[in-house]
This record gives sequence, structure tokens and C-alpha cells, in this order.
Amino acid sequence: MAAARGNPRILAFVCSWHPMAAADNAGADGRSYGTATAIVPVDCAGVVSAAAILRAFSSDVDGVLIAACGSGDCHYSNGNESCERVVQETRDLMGLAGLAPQRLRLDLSSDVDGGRFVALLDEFAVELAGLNGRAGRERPAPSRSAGKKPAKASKAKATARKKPAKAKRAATKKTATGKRTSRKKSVAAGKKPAKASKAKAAARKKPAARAKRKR
Amino acid sequence: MTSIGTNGRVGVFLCECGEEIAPVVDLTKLSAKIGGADMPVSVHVTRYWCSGAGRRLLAGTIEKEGLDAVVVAGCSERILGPLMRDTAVRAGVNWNRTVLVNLKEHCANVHGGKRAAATAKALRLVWAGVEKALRAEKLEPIVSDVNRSAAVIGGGISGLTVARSLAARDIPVTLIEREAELGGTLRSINRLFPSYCNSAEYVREVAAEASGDPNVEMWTSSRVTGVAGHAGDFRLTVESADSSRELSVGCVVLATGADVLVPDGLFEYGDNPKVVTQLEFEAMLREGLGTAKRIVMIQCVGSRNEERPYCSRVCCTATVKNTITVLEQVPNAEITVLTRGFAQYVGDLDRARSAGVTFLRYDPERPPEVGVDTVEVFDVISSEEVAVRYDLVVLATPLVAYDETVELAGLLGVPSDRHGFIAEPHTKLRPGRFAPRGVFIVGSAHWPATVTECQSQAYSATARAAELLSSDVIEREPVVAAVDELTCRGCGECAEACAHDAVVMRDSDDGIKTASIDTVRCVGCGVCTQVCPSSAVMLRHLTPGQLLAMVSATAGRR
Amino acid sequence: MFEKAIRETKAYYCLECGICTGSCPVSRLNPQYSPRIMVERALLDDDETMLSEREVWDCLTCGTCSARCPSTVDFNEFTRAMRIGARESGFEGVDTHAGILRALMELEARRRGRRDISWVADDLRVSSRGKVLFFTGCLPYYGVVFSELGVDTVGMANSTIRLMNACGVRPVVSRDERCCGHDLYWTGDRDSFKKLARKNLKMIEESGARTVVFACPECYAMFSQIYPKFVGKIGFDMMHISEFLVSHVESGRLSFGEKESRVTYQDPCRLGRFLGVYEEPRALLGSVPGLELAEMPRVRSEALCCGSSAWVGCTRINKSIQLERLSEAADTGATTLVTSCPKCNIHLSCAAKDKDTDGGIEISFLTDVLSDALAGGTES
Amino acid sequence: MLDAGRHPLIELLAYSQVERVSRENGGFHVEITRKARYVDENICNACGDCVAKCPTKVPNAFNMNLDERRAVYLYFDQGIPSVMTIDPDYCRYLKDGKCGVCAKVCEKGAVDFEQKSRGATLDVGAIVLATGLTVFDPTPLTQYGYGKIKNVITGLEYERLINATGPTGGHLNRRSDDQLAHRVAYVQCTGSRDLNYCDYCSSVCCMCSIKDAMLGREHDPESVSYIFHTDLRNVGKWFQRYQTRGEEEYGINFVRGRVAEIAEGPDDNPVLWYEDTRTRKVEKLMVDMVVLATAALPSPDAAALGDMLGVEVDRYGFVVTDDAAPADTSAEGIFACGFCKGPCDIPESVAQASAAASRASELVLSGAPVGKR
Repeated sequence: MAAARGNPRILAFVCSWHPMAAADNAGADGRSYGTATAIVPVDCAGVVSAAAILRAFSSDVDGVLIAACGSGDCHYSNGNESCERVVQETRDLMGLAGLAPQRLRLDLSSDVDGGRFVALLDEFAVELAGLNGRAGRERPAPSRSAGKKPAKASKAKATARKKPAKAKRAATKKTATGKRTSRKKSVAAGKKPAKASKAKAAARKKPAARAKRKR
Repeated sequence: MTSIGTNGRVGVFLCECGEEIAPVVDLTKLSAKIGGADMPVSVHVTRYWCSGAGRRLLAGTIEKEGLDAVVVAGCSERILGPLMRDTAVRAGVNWNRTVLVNLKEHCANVHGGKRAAATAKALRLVWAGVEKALRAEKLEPIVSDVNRSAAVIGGGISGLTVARSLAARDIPVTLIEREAELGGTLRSINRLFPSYCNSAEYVREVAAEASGDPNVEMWTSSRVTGVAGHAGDFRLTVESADSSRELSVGCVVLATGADVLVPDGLFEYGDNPKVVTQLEFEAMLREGLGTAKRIVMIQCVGSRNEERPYCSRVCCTATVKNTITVLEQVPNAEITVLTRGFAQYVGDLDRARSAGVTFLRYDPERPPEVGVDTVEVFDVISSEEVAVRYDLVVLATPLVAYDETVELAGLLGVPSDRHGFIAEPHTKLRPGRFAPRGVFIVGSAHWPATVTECQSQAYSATARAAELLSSDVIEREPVVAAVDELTCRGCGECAEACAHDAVVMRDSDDGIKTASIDTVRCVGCGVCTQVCPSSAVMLRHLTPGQLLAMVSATAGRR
Repeated sequence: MFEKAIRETKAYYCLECGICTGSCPVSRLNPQYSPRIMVERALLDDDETMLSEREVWDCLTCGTCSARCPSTVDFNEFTRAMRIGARESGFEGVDTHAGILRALMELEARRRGRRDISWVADDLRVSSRGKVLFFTGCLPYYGVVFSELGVDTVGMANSTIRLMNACGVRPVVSRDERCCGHDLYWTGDRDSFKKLARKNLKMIEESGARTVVFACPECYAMFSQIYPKFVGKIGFDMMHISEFLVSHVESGRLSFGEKESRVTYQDPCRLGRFLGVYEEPRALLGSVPGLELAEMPRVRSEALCCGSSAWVGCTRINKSIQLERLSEAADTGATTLVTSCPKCNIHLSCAAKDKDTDGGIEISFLTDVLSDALAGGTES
Repeated sequence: MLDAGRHPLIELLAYSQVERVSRENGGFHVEITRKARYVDENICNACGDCVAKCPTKVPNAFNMNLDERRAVYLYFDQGIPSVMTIDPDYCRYLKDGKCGVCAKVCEKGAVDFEQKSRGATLDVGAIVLATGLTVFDPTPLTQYGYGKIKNVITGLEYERLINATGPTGGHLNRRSDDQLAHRVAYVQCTGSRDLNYCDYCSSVCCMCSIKDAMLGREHDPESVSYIFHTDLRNVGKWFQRYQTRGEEEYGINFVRGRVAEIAEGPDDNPVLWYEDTRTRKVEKLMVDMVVLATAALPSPDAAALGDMLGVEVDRYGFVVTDDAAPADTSAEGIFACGFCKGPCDIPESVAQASAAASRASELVLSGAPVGKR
């Protein structure tokens, strides 16, 4: 495993609640990960700005991981949801800038198991090692998950911002399970980015937040 | 404006952490690098900064060197944070200028045997801490006056207990109950576990006692529709059928309880008159069971499934309590309880077993089927299909949150979880730090609770509320967002994004609205900072400049 | 610290007459901000304190003050010098939009990577090498960041290409393009700016382009006025899309179909006061049959700035300026305010969105208006 | 002027242009073109009959085009010499051969359409340059809206308006609505002390505006004036007192701050934007009328003349003189005075004129060849 993953430079923003417990446990349990992986502690994933993510990339890191609490478990109510939006936007920008969006990963989990945290890092490292093989030539890959139509993306974005506590709560309830599954899937699918990218190349003709709007 | 270089001297305190850090991270080399850099930094190493001696040394060093900021590089913030911050604050360093860097779990522990690489990484982590400390503002606590009175929302056993207990401390209480009558769910319950006393009578007594106290005002048939203000000074809008009143109090106790799920469509409920819920069964027990002799009880009806993955906690206890009551009334009753494993940790399970109640375990993948006069179930223990004849099927359904509670939580700025229960601030880590001060949650509104638990929580909340109300003013660490009013362009994106209604949009002279933060509602999540086009709102305890500098330092950007 | 800046901007000529402050759209709204006082303080060697103040970042660099200054003090350069000084002393302005745009520019300056140009619409013709290059600037990025404003910057880039195609030109759109560095330059990040400039010049050299066409006046101004000062001679022709199109309209190669509409036009600071391009956009609008241009009171060199620049100032003051401009535009009776700078479009649209009242005005980009009016294939 | 016109030793050659100057016999030979007036100067007595009948209306340059004159005209009432002139650019007869009404009505027969420009020569011992000034056209300062905003006028236009013989008979009427302007703002340094236009101080405008404002008050007791200035350069004798009097007795408000922009407010009222540099506040002020105190420039022909005469002029076109000999130009025998050698006000011009006359007479009276001082 270690050989496959190499030692890519990963910067991990770790939320101070569940994910930090997982990160702390990883150490306390005596597990290990690459020395080029370093943690930036944050109160909540919600404070991680696109600027902070991009700053990491312009400081030559290979990948950025954001470890947030699981869906519905944010101690601040919706910091993790807010982070999802920031991540989506940042990935869109990365894609345009020619930086593989897979280099930015958001993990939403309330699992405080150190083993899971290390596995996550390892898996990310493997993916990044693959991307690094094509350094500078990496293709903007399917960050805009599965060819989401532009109009949709921006609409979703808009609704994500509109809070109403009550409505939001209902929405969370409904999607709670769905989100978890899809997250697992994306972790698995992440291993074959190139393929996905080809498949979706046509659909991606138009960048995410675009859709000509007539006002 | 972010400024560095003008913010004084930083002390870096490297911890050997016994044999944890020192063997992996070369602290000598690390100190040399840090001390040798062109930064206003002094470095100190000791075996345990968290020890009594270590803390005295830390405080002494702060005073001796006149340090303005402190970086402690040792173990987890979650463990060491409160202690080291307290030590530094006592020695005169602002809490916001005390930064913890985790060299143990995030470095030494995970990089054993790679001394050089671990040391290099440790340097980056410490620099990130120094950058954060250098840019940290001195933040003063938020201070506000205290109105020595309380509002209790909910007139069930939890709310009544709080009201009675606060009143006994001579604290004026207004209790708001949405129904015409006090007593809540207990009115519908037959007997209480473990005393088996009459539940309705008991709650009536408590209600009478509370109502009789001159310090308590009872506002029944009323609901809270608006909340303004903050800890020490809340203003509630309370509406009843014909009027709307304002209520000023120093704290709010939320004790709205929970609803019992009506299992429409499950196990023939609603179609078959012989299928009732445990709550309905309580009433039947009170009125007499009649001819019913063969009773099948099914647990976890509508809970521990995909929609409601939680265990409702109280149903097993209630079910067992009811089997015993049945056997008291109908000694030859045949009771079969179909469970998915017993989740109760107090209760009369053994007593029920010895009294002849049959317990079968069913598999949620193969749930029991209620037929015309039998319930068919696959018993997991015996791996056999079993058919049980019945006169009555009793379904144990979970407590579910009232929609109204979610709304109230929203008004109060308290997060609720995905099931609609109040999400309490983490009780083990930093208790109370992110809860809106002055709001206390009691009973099943927070999570299904037994009567005993409700009362314990009620007394605990009373103590904490009384503590709050005993001071003239309250202070709080300003872990909140702040709006630069000169910058704010009044677009309202922050108010829209805030899940805590902590942003108030005010009219200004220039015709452009101005956002301001209700510092007590604000939990400091920073969601608003991501949507502000002008970057007018920021977390003063973690500014964009701090975060960027930490990222650069951690990434080793030169 | 400011000796050089004072010398280069001729700040010592200052008459303390106040014409700059009186001219400054920011000073009119924010009494704390005064170009005059800043210059005077610099002359009195008060630079150490000044650098830490937020006023360093308040300047719009719209150039109105300098255009009017009787002593021709280059206050924009003065501002830039202060910002460089401030950055070097560890003081930074507040980057708007949570710093995302600055971070993006830094990323382009520091990191390798080829841009994704799949945003180019399928029906358009572009190439990777050729005589004419369309410098797209940050338009694709803005598409992501400002989608919610209803500002379609990708559409602006596509309509520009469409018009060039209509002129029979198949422009180069390069994957090796970088941000022009305008905002970093004006906010005092010299190093990143120079990196970007060098990369862009190399990209153009490799593309074989002899002419570079800009849809964004900021890019145009950077290339034509700033690059030569810092990274050497420019060996190719440069023009704004309006200049490019006008020549084709004049020669009859490009014509527009009927489009009944009353529009007004916003002169962008860079295209106007900086580059003196006032007539071409108006000529283009005038060449659309049925299109009537109603001018605002303050136009050309006196045009009011769109209110924000370089992603450092987006305050209520900036908004007030934007609202003022919008109401001037609405007062002309025009239904559309045409801009020829994507940022004007973004800033004014943002203010228009925030505005509670109705009666606003539609804001359109020049090439969108023209592309819609293309004879024959109108698409709207 | 009348004195000069009447003096037996003074010959006035008005409507004339110096074409060539050469040095001859220790003096100068000057060739002049006397432009055709189409009116015989020796016959015309300026009775005005021709003007009354002339059908062609022409913008009145003397009144800053604020009103109209006819194609045959007297430049201004007290003009010397007091004779009519026919404007060949407008006269219908001279252009198309039609009309000729003036000739018909002139009882003295002074109109002479056949008159041609003619040469004249002078042989003199010394030359004095006194070509004076012209005023700056503020149109390029687009921020002041001159030409666009009706009630923004120049100081010279104001002079015509406030003058009893001017187009409004001395009433400060606004061009937009002919109503009296009560609130008047004076914008100093319009084009002066401006590196983009005239980087020098025109020197006369401050006093001029104070005077104008005081005149305004004398015509209209309700008049309120605002003088926006960079510095008040009232350095002449008693000038300061004049200023104080203006402030105390004539309702003049002095504002330290250069006007940044003039916008058009409601009812054609100009709105001035400026920083009051004493309070450090950016303010706006709505007035009835704005008077631009425009820069004064050397006469546009001065440079050409200097070239012809071999007289050094500076980059603005001002004749260069020596500090030690302020009336002497770089060319021997040629002297200068007044605004042509640099901004100066009337008392200073008069003093300089005397100096130049004195130097010239020294030379001429000595009979010595040019060059000996």
C-alpha cells in the first residue's frame, strides 16, 4: 500500500468535532500515514474557504482533504453543508484551471475511528499518486459530478444558500441516507477518474455555473 | 486589516510529552530552527507542559518574557486545549492568542521511525501555529446584563419540575404550555415505572404545586412565536387564541417533550381494531382490559429503520412495565413480546420473564405479520416460524419530535438533529461552548427520556439556569462572527445562509441595510463568511488572513 | 519608503487643492477617505501609519482624480505603491468573495496546468494556432463565481468568438492562457503579476498570433500599458473587441439586423480614461439598426466608475456608487445598460440584484448585444 | 484709451496686423496689413444707421457670443477708433453680391464694398510688445460641463452679463431661463495651475472673481457668492482688504477647495462637487450659476510675432524678459509689457507699460544705435 501511495503532499482541513476525534485517534492508536500529509485544524468545515483550498494548491500540495462531520451531525447545524457548496465551486474552478478536481476531496463522516481516517488518507494518496504520474497533463475530470447541467448546478447552489431552518431540516431528513450511500460510491468511483471523464466529456461541454439567463 | 510583526512576542512551548513526541521529533533541532528564524519568537522545551510544574513554568515564562501570545505544541487540542488556555490566560495572555499545535497525534504518533521527515513536518505545523498566534486579535468577552427570571416552554413533567424548582430558588418563572391543561404526555400514561404509581395523579400533583407557587405564572393555551435577545435578556412573543404578549426573561428552558408515532399502515394499524399502540394500551389498562387475554406486543414499530434509525429508548421499559400491569389485572393473560433485542438498561425484564411473559426475537428483514387472529413471526433464536394467537396487538412506537419543537429550536438558535430532536452541544467536549447561552433543553425534546431522566435533567437545568441568573452580568468568549459595518453592503446573503437566525439586517441612514450579529445566537460556524460578497463578515477568532497563513505555513510555502 | 513613489507619481507637485478628493466617488460617500490627505501624509513621511489603514485599499483606481489633477499626480500609481508597501509590511486589504479570486490568480501564477476550454460553444470555430488570438481573461472563472448574479461571463466570451467568426476570423483560444494579472498588479502583488505576464507573453508567442483581441478592458490595459513597463516589448498588435469589430463594420464585412431598443452605455475606466477608447463601442451600437443610444450625464472621461475594482473593495460605499450609476442609467429612459467590461457588468448587476426597488435596468455586455443582433442568425 | 486715441503723437492702426519686421538703419522697418473694413474710417462717424438696417445677424464676439450684432458693426460702444466695420464672413453683399442695404442708408456714403486690405509701413526706433492675453477655453475640462450645462459660464461671459452695456443690460440673467441668478459660484483655477493646461497661476482671476461677486451684490442685494479657490492669491496692495470686505459686506463665501466636477441639477441649476479642504468633507452645492475663472493665456499670435521679431518666448508663448531689465526682450530695441510677458494684473501692466515706454524712449531719444543700454 505504502509503495503504491508514495508520499504525496496532502493538506487536510479537519473539523474539530468528529473528524478531529478520528484524526486524534489515528495517532493515539499508533497508525501511520505519509509524512507529507499535514493537518490544519479548523473549528468546522464550514470555515474552510475556497481561497484557503486554492492557497494550498498554489503552495504546491498534491491534494486537499476536508474532513467534515457526517450529514446532519454538524455541531453548528449546517457547516458541513456549506462546505459542500464551497467544495463544488472550488472544483469547478479547479477544472477550468486545469487542475484535476479529484485533488480536492470532501469527506463527510461522523465516524471517529482512527483506522477509517488513515484508510481515507491512504486511498486519497493512491489516487493522487496516479494523478501525479501525469503531472501537468492532468485532465479536468468529472468534478461536476456526472455531467450535472449547469443551470441545475447553480440552482442547487442557490437553494443550498437559502436556509429556512425548517425547510432545511426536512430536506436533510429525506436525503440523509442517500447522501451517505452516494459518498461511499464516490469514494469507490474515484479510483477510475479517467474513464468517467471520458464518458462525461461530451456532457461537460458547458461549465457548471453557466446557463445563459435572460433577466 | 491583518497585521503581523506588530503583534508582539510569541512564546513557543514544545512538549516532549514524555516518550511520545521527543523520540520521533527532534526537538533540539526544531527549537534551533524556530529560535533561529527571523521572527519575534522564543522557544522553550519541557517534558510535560500540562503537569503542575510545567504550567507554573509556562506562566512564569510568560511573565518573565512579557509574551503576548503562546503556542503550545504538544498533544491534542481536545485534551490539552482548555487547560493550557486557562494557564495562559491566568498569566495574562488573551485566550484567543493561545494556540495549540498537535505534535503528538498529528505528527509523532503517526510518523514513528521517520525522524527527519517528522521533524520537518513538525516545524511546518509549529509555524502554522505561530502564524495564527501572530495574527490573532485580542478578543474580549461579550458581556451582557441579566434579567433574573426564566421562561419554561412546555408544561409536561420536565417543564413543571423546572418551574417548581426555579421558583423554590425565588426565581420568577413563566411557564408556557400550548395545551389548555398542564401535564403533557404523562396524563395519558397509566402508571409510572419503577414506582408503578398513578402517573396522571402524580403529574397533577406536581402541576398543582408549581401553579400554587407565587413565583410561577402559568400561561396555558399559549405558544412562543418569536424570540429576540440573548442570554440574560430574552424577549419572547407569546401568542394565545386571542392575544399576543411579550415576555422578558433571562433564560429559556425548552421542555416541549416529544410526540408518539402513530404507526399508520404498519402491522394493520388503522385497519384492524385489535391493533393498538402502547400509548392507547396505557389508557385501556387504566379503564380495564375487558376480555382481552392473549396479547402480542411488537417492539420497534417505526423505529430503528431507514427513516428513523434511532432507538426510542423508553419503549422497552414501558412495554415491560405494561406486561406486569396486565398480569396484575389478568393473571392468566398470555403475553408475547416480539423484540429486536432489548434496549432497556433499567426495568423489570426479569420480573416479566418470571411472570411468564414470552419474549421472541424477530428479524427486521422478516418482520412479524399480523393476521386475522394470529401474528406470524420468524423467531430468530429458534429459527422457527411461530404463529401466536391474539386478542390484542400492541405496537411500541417511538417518540418523534414535534415539528413545533424544531421551529422553536430554530427561533432559539439551537441546532436540531436530522430527526428533529434538539442537538445538544457536545457534552463531553467543551461543554456548552457552542450552545446558545441561556437556553436549556430538558426532557424528550432533546431525546426520548423516561420520567426519571426527565426530572434529573430538569434539576440539572435548574441548577445551570440558576447559576446563570445569579450573576448581574454574563460573559462569553466571542467565538462569533463580526460584521464590519462600514463594509457591509446589505445584500442579506449572510442572513439567508445563517441557520441560527443570528444575523439581523438593520436599516441605515444611507438607505442600505446593515447586517449585525446577534452575538448570543451566533455559534461562530462561519457559514456567513463564505457567502458574503464583500468579506464584510468574518470570524474574529479565525480570520481569513489567519487561515491563509496557516495553510501556507503548513504547506511549507516559502 | 515612499520617496520613490512620490518621485514617480509627482506627488510633490500636489497643490493640496482637493480636486482629487472632490472628484473621488469614494470620498463623496466616505469622509474617511481622501486622496489629498493621503498624498499630503506621504509627503509628511507618515507612511508607516498609513500602510496599516484600510484606506489604502479603498481606491477604485478609476483614474478620475488623476485625470483632473492640476498637478497630474498619478494617484493610481501612488495607491499601487502604498499597496505594495502595505503588503510588504504584512498589512493586507480585505479580499472580497472570501478571497476566492485572489487565490485563483495566485494559483494561475504559481502552478502549472492547462486551462479547460470546453466552455467554447459547439457551434463556434476556434483554433490553437493562428494570426488572431482572443484573450479570454478570467471570463470562464467568473462564470462559476458569479453565476448566481445572472451574469453569464462565459456567454460573453462565446458571443465575442461568435462575432469574430462572423467577421471570418477563427481566433486562437489558448489553453495556456493565464489571468492577465491586473488585479494582482493593482493590489500590490508584483511577483505574481510578473509571473502571469511572462507566461501570457510566452503563450502568445507560441500561438503565432500577430493580433490579440480582448473582450476585457482590464486585460487590454495591462497588456498595452503595463506589460511593456515590466516585462518588455510587445511584438503584436492589441485591440479591444470593439475596435476589432468597428473596422469590420466599416469595411462592410460585418452588419447587424434590426433591433429596436433604447440603450445607454457605461464607459469602463480602463477602456475609457486609461485607453481613450470612447467612440468604437458607440459606433458599434450605432451600427445596429433601430438601436438608440441615450447617454448618461457623465460619460467618456467623466464616466462614473462601476464602483469596485480588483476584488478588494466591495463595501456599502461601493454599492452606493453602483446604485447611483444605475439610477443615472435608468434616468436615460434606456431599457438596457450596455457595458464593455465584464467587471462593470458583474458589479452593476450585483448592485441591481441587491436593490429592493423595481424599475431597474437590464445590464448587457456589448458583445452579447451585438451577437444577438447579428444579421441573419439572431439567436435571442 | 480715449486719451491715447486723441493724443497727437499717437497713431492708432486698429484692425491691422504686423506682417514683417526688419532692422534697418539702426531702427526697424515694419510692414503692416491694414485689413479692409469696407467702411471709410475717415468718413464714418458711427451714427448707426447702417447697423439698424443690416438684415444679417452675427454672434457678438465682444459679448462672448451671448447676443448678436449685425454684419456691419461697431466692435463696442466706446471702441477706438469709433468707426463701423463690415464683417466679410457674414455680409451678404460681400459674399453673394446681394443686399447692400448699409450702403444705401449711409448718408455719408462711408460704405465701400470695394475696399481692399492694404499694406502700410512704419519706420521706428523701437518696438513695444503689448499683445496681452486671451482666455482659456474651458471646454476640454469636461468635468465642468462648460458648453453642456447652460448656466456654467466663463468669467468673461459674466463680465458681459453684469455690464450695463452687455446683452442683458447688466442683469445677471441665466442663459437657461432668463431668470436672475442669485447664487453664483466662482470656480477658480479653471485651467490655470493645471499641468494639463496652463501650469502657471493666471494671477488676476482671484481678484477678478471677488470683484465680480461684489458687482453681483451691487446689482442684486440677494446675491450670494461662493468662490472656490486653491489659494486666494490676492497679493496686491489692499487686495486682502478687498477680499475681507467682499466676505463681510458682499456675501461672498470663500471655500478652500478646487471644484472637482459640475453636474446638472434640477431646473438647470449647476451642482458643484468639491472637497472643502478645511473640513476635509466632500460636499455638493447647488447654485443658480457657475462662473469659471478661466486661465489667461498669452495672445495666440504672440509666439509667431516673437518669432518674426527674433524675440525669445517661453513654452507658453510669453515673451521672455530679463529680471534686471524687465521691459527688455531678448531682441535689442524691442520691449514688452503687460500680460504678453507673463501673468500680471492691471496695476502691474500699467507699471510695466511705463517701464517699456521709458526704455523705448531712452533708446529713441538717445539717437544711439540699438544695443546700447
